[in-house]
Parts: sequence; C-alpha cells; structure tokens
Amino acid sequence: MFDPYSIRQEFPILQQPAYEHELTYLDNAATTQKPSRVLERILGYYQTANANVHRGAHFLSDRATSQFEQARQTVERFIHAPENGQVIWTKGTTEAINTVAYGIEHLIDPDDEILISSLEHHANLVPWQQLSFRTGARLRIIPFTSDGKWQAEYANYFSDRTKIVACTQVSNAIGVQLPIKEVIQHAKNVGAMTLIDGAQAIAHYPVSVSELDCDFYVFSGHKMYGPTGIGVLYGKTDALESLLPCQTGGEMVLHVTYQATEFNILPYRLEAGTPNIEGALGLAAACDFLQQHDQEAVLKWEQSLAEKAYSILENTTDIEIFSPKKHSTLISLSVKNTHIMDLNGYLDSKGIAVRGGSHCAHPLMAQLGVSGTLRASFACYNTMEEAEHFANTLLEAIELLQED
Amino acid sequence: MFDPYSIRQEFPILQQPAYEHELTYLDNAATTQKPSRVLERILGYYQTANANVHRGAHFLSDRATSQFEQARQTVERFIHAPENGQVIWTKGTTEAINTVAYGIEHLIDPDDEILISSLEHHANLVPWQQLSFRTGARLRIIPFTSDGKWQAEYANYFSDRTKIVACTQVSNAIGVQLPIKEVIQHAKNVGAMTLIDGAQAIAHYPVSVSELDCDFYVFSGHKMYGPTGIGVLYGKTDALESLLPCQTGGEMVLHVTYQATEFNILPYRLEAGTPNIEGALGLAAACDFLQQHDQEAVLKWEQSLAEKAYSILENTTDIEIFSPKKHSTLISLSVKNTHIMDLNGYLDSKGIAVRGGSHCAHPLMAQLGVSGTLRASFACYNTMEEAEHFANTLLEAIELLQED
Amino acid sequence: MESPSLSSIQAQLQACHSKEDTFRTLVTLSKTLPRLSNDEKADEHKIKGCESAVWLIIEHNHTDFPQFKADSDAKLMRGVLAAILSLVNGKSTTEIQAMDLSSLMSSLNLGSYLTSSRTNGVLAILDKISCR
Amino acid sequence: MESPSLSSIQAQLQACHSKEDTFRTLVTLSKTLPRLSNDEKADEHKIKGCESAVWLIIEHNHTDFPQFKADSDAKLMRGVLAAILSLVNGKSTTEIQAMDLSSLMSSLNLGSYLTSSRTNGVLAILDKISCR
Ligand SMILES: Cc1ncc(COP(=O)(O)O)c(C=O)c1O
Ligand SMILES: Cc1ncc(COP(=O)(O)O)c(C=O)c1O
Repeated sequence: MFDPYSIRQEFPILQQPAYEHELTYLDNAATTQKPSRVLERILGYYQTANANVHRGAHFLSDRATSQFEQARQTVERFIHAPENGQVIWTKGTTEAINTVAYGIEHLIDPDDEILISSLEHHANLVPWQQLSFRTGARLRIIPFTSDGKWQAEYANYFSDRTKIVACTQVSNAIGVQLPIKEVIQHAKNVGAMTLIDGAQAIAHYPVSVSELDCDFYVFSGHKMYGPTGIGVLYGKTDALESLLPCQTGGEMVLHVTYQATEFNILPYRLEAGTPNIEGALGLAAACDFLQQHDQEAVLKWEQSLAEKAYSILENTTDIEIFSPKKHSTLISLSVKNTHIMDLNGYLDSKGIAVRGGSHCAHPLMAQLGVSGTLRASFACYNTMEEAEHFANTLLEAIELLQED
Repeated sequence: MFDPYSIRQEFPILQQPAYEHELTYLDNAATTQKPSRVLERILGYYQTANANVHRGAHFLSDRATSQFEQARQTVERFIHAPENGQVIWTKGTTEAINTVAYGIEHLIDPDDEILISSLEHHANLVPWQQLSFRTGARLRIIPFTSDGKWQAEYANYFSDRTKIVACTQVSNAIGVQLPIKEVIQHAKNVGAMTLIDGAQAIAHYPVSVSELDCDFYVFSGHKMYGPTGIGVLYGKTDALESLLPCQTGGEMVLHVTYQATEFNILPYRLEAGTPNIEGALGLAAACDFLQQHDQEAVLKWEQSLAEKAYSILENTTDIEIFSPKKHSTLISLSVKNTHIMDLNGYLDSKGIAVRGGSHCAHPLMAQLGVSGTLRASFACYNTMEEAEHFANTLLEAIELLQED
Repeated sequence: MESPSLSSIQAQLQACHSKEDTFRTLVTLSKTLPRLSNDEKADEHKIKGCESAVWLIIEHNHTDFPQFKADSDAKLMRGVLAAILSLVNGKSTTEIQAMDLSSLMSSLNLGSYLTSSRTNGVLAILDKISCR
Repeated sequence: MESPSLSSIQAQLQACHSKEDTFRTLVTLSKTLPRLSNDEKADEHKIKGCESAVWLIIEHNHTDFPQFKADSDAKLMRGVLAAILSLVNGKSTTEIQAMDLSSLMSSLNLGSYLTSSRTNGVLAILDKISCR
C-alpha cells in the first residue's frame, strides 16, 4: 500500500496544530500545500539567479532565462505537449480561460454557439457568458447528470455552429469526471475548438494533451503543489496563433512605433510584461514532485480515502452525497435541515479544514437543488485516519446541531 | 553618510561570484534583488498559513485571508491611499495598465484623444495604441525633451477631447523624472483621467497618491525588492468603479446564473481567480523593508552613485550620456562607433551586470537617434566602489573595442 | 426567550478558551435571537456576500432609537447576529454613529468568526448597521 | 583575412577558460568574417529578435552547396556568426539538414552567448540556416 506518512515529511505546514488539535487539511481542491522542494526552488532562485529574463545579457540574466525556459520545458514534458513553446504562463486557470475567451472574440459570429457543460466552475462559465454577451453568440449548456453522464442526445448540442466547447475534466464541486475524450471527439466532428479545464485533474491524473488532442488545456500551479500566481495555458500552435493577445506591452512585441506594433512570436506573444519567474520555477518543481511518486498509486490512495469517508457516511439519514463513491478524490455532501456553514464551523473547531459553500458553481448548485455542499478533498499526504476522523466528526456535528 | 554595506547583508545573492569576479549588480531598473525578509515572508506563509483566501472558513484560510488583506492595507498605507480597498493586485505594471486600457474602452468615443508622453515604456504605450485602434480614438504623444521638459506648449495637447493621460513618473530608459504633478493638473483642467506609471519611481521616491491626486497609479513588486508576478493597480474608488472587468471568473462575482452575472464589490471585482497570495505578502514585506530605511538618505545615495559614474565618464570623447547628471538613480549612455551589446558583453565578462538595448522604448530610442543605450541602474545595496568599477571598466571596454 | 444583555454575551464569549467553546456558545446564543417571519425575509433585507443567508431589518418607528432585527439560516451566524445586535439595540442613532463597531466586535472575542470577512459577510452587516 | 576552419575555431574557443577569454576570442574571430555590402544588408536579410542587427544571406547558385554570408553591427555577434558559418559552409543541403545544429553549437563552448537566446537571436539564425 501507498505510504502517505513519508510524503508528509516534505510538508512542514502539516506538522503544526490548528487551535489545540492536530491540523487535518482536507481543502486540497481549493489549494494544495507545497512540498519543501518547491519552497527551496523559489528560495534558491532568489539566492543565486534572480534577474529579469530574456532581454538581459549578463551572468544572472542568463541563469534566470535558462532556468525559466527550462521550467517551461519541464511543464511541456509533464503534460506531453507535442512541441516546445506551447505552454504559455498565466496567473492561473482563470487567466488562461480569459486569454482564450478574449483571444477568439475576433473569430466569433453572432450566430455561432459556445458550448459548456452544466458542471463548470465560474471560471469556465462567466468568461464564455461575457463573450456571448459581447458577440451575440449563443451560450449553450450541455446538461450532464451529477454522475457525469450525458443527459441528452449530444447531437442536439454539437452542430456546425459550434465554435468552441469548454469543458472541465473533473468537477471541483462534486468530484465527478466528465467524458472529455468524447466531448473532444464530438467537437472535432463539427469542427469546433476545444478547451479542457484541468484545474482539478492535474494533481491527480496523468495528463497527455497530445493524446487528448484538445486545442487548449488549462490549469493552476497552486492546485498541484505549486505556488500561487502561476498557471498554464497549453495550446496547439495554430490555436495559440489564432488568439489576439489580450494584454500588450513589453516582452510580447518585436517592434513598436507610434503608428504600429509588430507582435513577437509564440510563446512570448501571449506573455506581456515581466513574467512570474519564481512561480514558473516553483511550478516546474511541483511537476518534478508529482513525477517522483508513483502517480497511479497516489491516485488510488486518494480515491480510497474518499471512498472510506463515503462508506462511513452513506447510510446516515439526512446525508445526501453528490460525489461518486468510486473514482473520486473528494467527497461532497449536504445534510438536511443543517446548514453547511455550521457543519464547517464545527469541523474547523476540531482542526479539520474542509470547504462549505457553493464552490464557485452557482448553476450546478441550482441543478442539484442545494445552496451549497460540504466538500472534503484529498491529496497525497492525507492519511486514512484523517478520512475517518473527518467522517466521524461530521457525524458528531450533525448530532450536536440537530439537537433541538 | 548612508551605509550600503550593512544593507548588503540582507541580500545573499550579492555575496556570490559571477564567473571568477565579484558580482556587481547594476541592472536594478530591470529588477531588484530581494532582501531576506521578503523570502522569509514567502517561506513563512507556506510553512504556517497557506490556504485559498476569502471563501474558506477554517484555521488556515482565516490566517491566509487576514494576512492577505493586511498585505493590501500595508501597500495602501505605503502609497498613502486615501481609502481601503483601492489597491487591486495585478501581475505587474503591465497587467495594471492593460486592466485600465481595457476597462475604460466602453467610455471612449472615436473623437476622444488619449495622451501619453514620448518617454514611455512599451507597457504604457502599446495598450493605449491598441485601445486607439479598437475605438478610433486618437493617440497623441506629448513630446518631452530627454531632460524632462515640455517640448511644446501643453495647451496644444490637452483639450476637452482628452479622455485619459498616461504618463510615466520616471523614464526607465534614461532616468529622467517627468513633471507629473503638472501633467495631472493639466489633465484635471480639461476633465481627463490620469494614470501614472510608477514602475521606476516606487523603489526610490516616497509616493503619495492622495497628494498626487491621480486617478490611477501602477507599479510592479519585482522592481521594489518584492517578488515577481505581483503588482498594483491603485485607483480612486470611482475611477476603479468605472472600469469594466477585463477578466471574469471566481472571486469577482456575487451571483451567477446562465443568463446573467452580478459582479462583486471592489477590490474583488477586478481580481478574478485565485490571487498571487505569496506575491502579495512578499510585496508587503518589501514595503516594510523600504520603510525601515531612511528613504531620503537611500535616494541621495543612489543619486550620488549615478553622479559618480557620470563624472568619470562625461568627458570621454565618443560617450554620449542621456540621463541627467543629478537627480537620477541610473546612467544611460551610448558610445560612438561601438556597439552597446559589445560593451555589455565586456562588462559582463568582468562580472558587471548592466543592461544594453532599447529598454522596451523603441519610439524614445528613435527620438534620441540611437538604436539602444547602455544603462547602469543603482539600488540601495550598491557601493561607491561598484559605481567606479563600472565606469572604469566601461572605459577599458571602449579602448579594447575601438582598437582597430 | 429573552434577548441576553450585552454584558452577559460578553461574559459568555470571554469565557471561551477554545474554538470549540466559542462554537458552542454561538450555537447557544443563536437560540436567543427571535426568528424573522417569512415576509420579513424578503430579498430587500438580504445581505450580499455571505455564505449563509442573512437578513437584517432596521425599523426607525419615528423615534431616534432604531430597532434592529436579524436572522440567518445558519446557527453560527444567528449567534454572531445576536452578539452584534446586543451592541446596538437600545442605542440612539447618534450613539450608534459614534461607535467604532468593528473594534467593539473585536472585543467580543469572536476570533476568526470575524476575520474571514467575506465568508460571513460581517463587514457588510456592520456597514448597514452603522446608519451612515 | 581568410575564414578560419571549423577545427581552428573549435580549438580557439575550447581553449577559453573564462568569460573574458571567450569575449576576446569572439572579438578576434569577428575580424575574420567578411563584411556584407550595404546593398546586401537589406531588410529582407535581417533576422528578427536580435538586440544587435544581424543579416544572413543564403546563396544557392544552382548548386547543392549553399553559400552562407552574414554580418552584424556588433563584434561579439560577428564572432558568433563566424563560428556558426564555419559549421555549415562547404556542406551540402542534405548534410546541413542532417545536422543537429543546436547541439553542435553547444559543443563550441560559447556558453551563455547561446543560452540567452532571445537576446542574440541565435535560435532564429539557426532556424534560417537549417534549410528546412
Ligand atoms: C517605466 C516602466 N513601465 C512599465 C514596466 C513594465 O513592468 P512589468 O514588466 O513589471 O509589468 C517597466 C519595466 O520594465 C518600466 O520600467
Ligand atoms: C474546475 C476549476 N476551474 C477553475 C478554477 C479556477 O482556478 P484559479 O482560481 O486558480 O484561477 C478552479 C479553482 O477553484 C477549479 O476548481
């Protein structure tokens, strides 16, 4: 069996108490903790290499530039990008999606259609909605059931009007995996572009963008053991080239006069301004961390934690569980007549960090008929004791809060 | 006199060699080095507080949220923002300017005019140029001399058609200060908005946005001893409120349905997605660092370094200096018949880091009649020996390169 | 149940020495807050930006002493509301405007139930209460 | 001055044990690179993305052995160009296409004159040279 205890050694934050309890961190879908090597990478950069990248010609700027571009290659290999220069650094998933939604505006006609699933995070919904407002194109929602099944004949949704299909790989709110391979295939059949939101997948599943063959794939560093403030927009070269840069300025230009600006080549064309260098290096270190462990075994472990919590809770009256019992790395539920935030508060008072609320997915909450859910999400450093402790403490909370 | 040697202790990177020489880092206008306390702040955050901010309700998220919002207040106080919530976190100066240039698009008519100075960095030029392309508004350039004087009667430029005036406080390419107080006053006289690019000012000059009374003030963390990937868009509340958010997604919404999205209040409305939390904390630590020293004395010191280099070089045939002798924290020059990049290369081979090139200011280079300049830019940790070493080594380089 | 006085609430919260104590005290306090009717829970009285639903009504009744009523669908928030209202009920508009509500709140020993301001929307509530 | 052979250039660069040595060697090498005429320095021959101006001309002359000519306004870059051209001049198109130019370049011991690729645009030069 997989051993989370040795991995925990790499995460100093998990060794501290929360109030007078041991900290039980189960809010990993919001953000993961960072292993020492990511912190050392950032520190090492500032202690031995820091300089502005690309334009300089001196000892430090050479170092910084080559480390920065090596980090890009590390990430490209990590997601199996077919070519170099297909990874664009962004602030995170949100910026990556916005970059595409803005960048393709010039390609959108009023009678085009934009497709998203009904399980999207606001980050993969609002940018498309606003794009549809600006262009007149129609935003259409493919209704998936909460167990990730097509609710309707897909043929009703995909047509030659479909310009782009944006779909999450894993739902952050209820942990279910969507059939993205099929989604991408249907999109290709009608000649539509595809964007996959990998924010919740990248820390758990091996990802090969060349196998998926999507046009864009996006994710955030902070949800895969990397730093905040850095994320990735992967794109096929021609897809990236079709994007109008949404930000302009230094780095992304070749030549500027007052009358005209000639933009730079990819990937720089989509990276205006000084990049988040420490973030890129930290994210590359996080890729190394993930690859150093048996990703298959880690995934199985995380799923077994969610399943354990599920089996403790599934037969309790009043508890409704929205996440799948198997193949999910999180558990998401609500309790009748008991407010999520009260449960959340009780768990917190015992040192257990979970997330209660709508998980930035209001329309999905409406589909589920709840105002929010309580979500415990697992990472490689979580133990079986923690999964059990969460479930048992939740039962305690329900009892206490339903007292009168 | 001010003592840079004690400050150097806080910068481990300066203690390492470059090739077989001591490192002489004079590329501070590109990016500064980071004091230990900034690195410790980032490390400390990840070791004791890391969580996603705002929406969570647990031990770590409370900590992270309050540290993150305290960092905002630290920066607000640092620039003397009149109210709380007027500092918006961005990736850097470039993103801050783009946020405004995109955000005011809906307010721009084809017969409006956008004013910038002739000394701008591409970051404060290309976004306005692209805005003028999109809206039909006219981009007008106020021609300043390279010593920061109005070249023409300002009345020719400011009119009731002027919608916004964007102007740098200090030129990154030639170190001169622009008369921004006058610029702001002229703009106010005609009812135009104002944006000041403080990227080159913020590390050297005490800044009070309430005294300046500009609508927007922008800068980057990495040029003021803070991390990369973080910067600031300060705005007056009503000015910020007039901006259409250029990025949408989580954090910046209150309520989302497929039909409509209600945006959040400021400052969150302009901060889509998980923010760069470590960056914000590191930037706040950099403000503390700056405030802990006598800013007036630091400035005088930096100016005296530039002046020393200036006086060693000013009487050399073939050298043309573009930066002011006094009141500049950098020296920027070119050498007749000798290529900047060759000089740059020689200095580098001696461990001296300077920057040669066009400094992301092509139109200014055209105005100066050169293809680039060599720039040595000073920070609080630079010593008089370093300034002299730079100037003397440059003389050596000229001799060597002009040999035949 | 009668609304407990400010001093009694203060005493109860001050006596809490752990997050668990505070949790239980707030749940107990929540029982002292009268429920609003369904009519009163109208959208116009709803405070935006809270993870739990919060309604706040300020009745002026032609006197200088506004009457505050509040409710929430979450117990913890009802407890917090009971504490907040005890600070201002019975006070005149002038008195309330002179109060530094947020530092008074901090003195209640509510700890992180206040710091995560966007989660529970306490700031928005104080804003509305401060009558400015 | 006659163009030095690849092996002589390799020997000179390999003998450099410091950044300063390499600097001086490149400056010396720069003197071996024939200048282009002003006509040849046309915009169409200019390589984009270099901080120094670089012109590169490939003449095919109806043979299978392309002739490479290059120039720059900077000496360091002229030295680098001399080194690059020594790799390919005299070779056939087929031979050049089979070469792994960037690893050959790395073997020249040019160190960071190659790594800061966007500064000196070496990558763009190699791209154009590789005849693909
Ligand atoms: C005056 C000026 N404005 C804007 C910028 C752009 O800053 P950043 O690259 O951090 O976005 C710079 C940095 O070089 C600058 O010097
Ligand atoms: C599925 C999904 N998409 C997008 C996002 C947004 O990521 P970020 O806030 O890092 O930009 C998240 C994060 O919560 C997510 O879970």
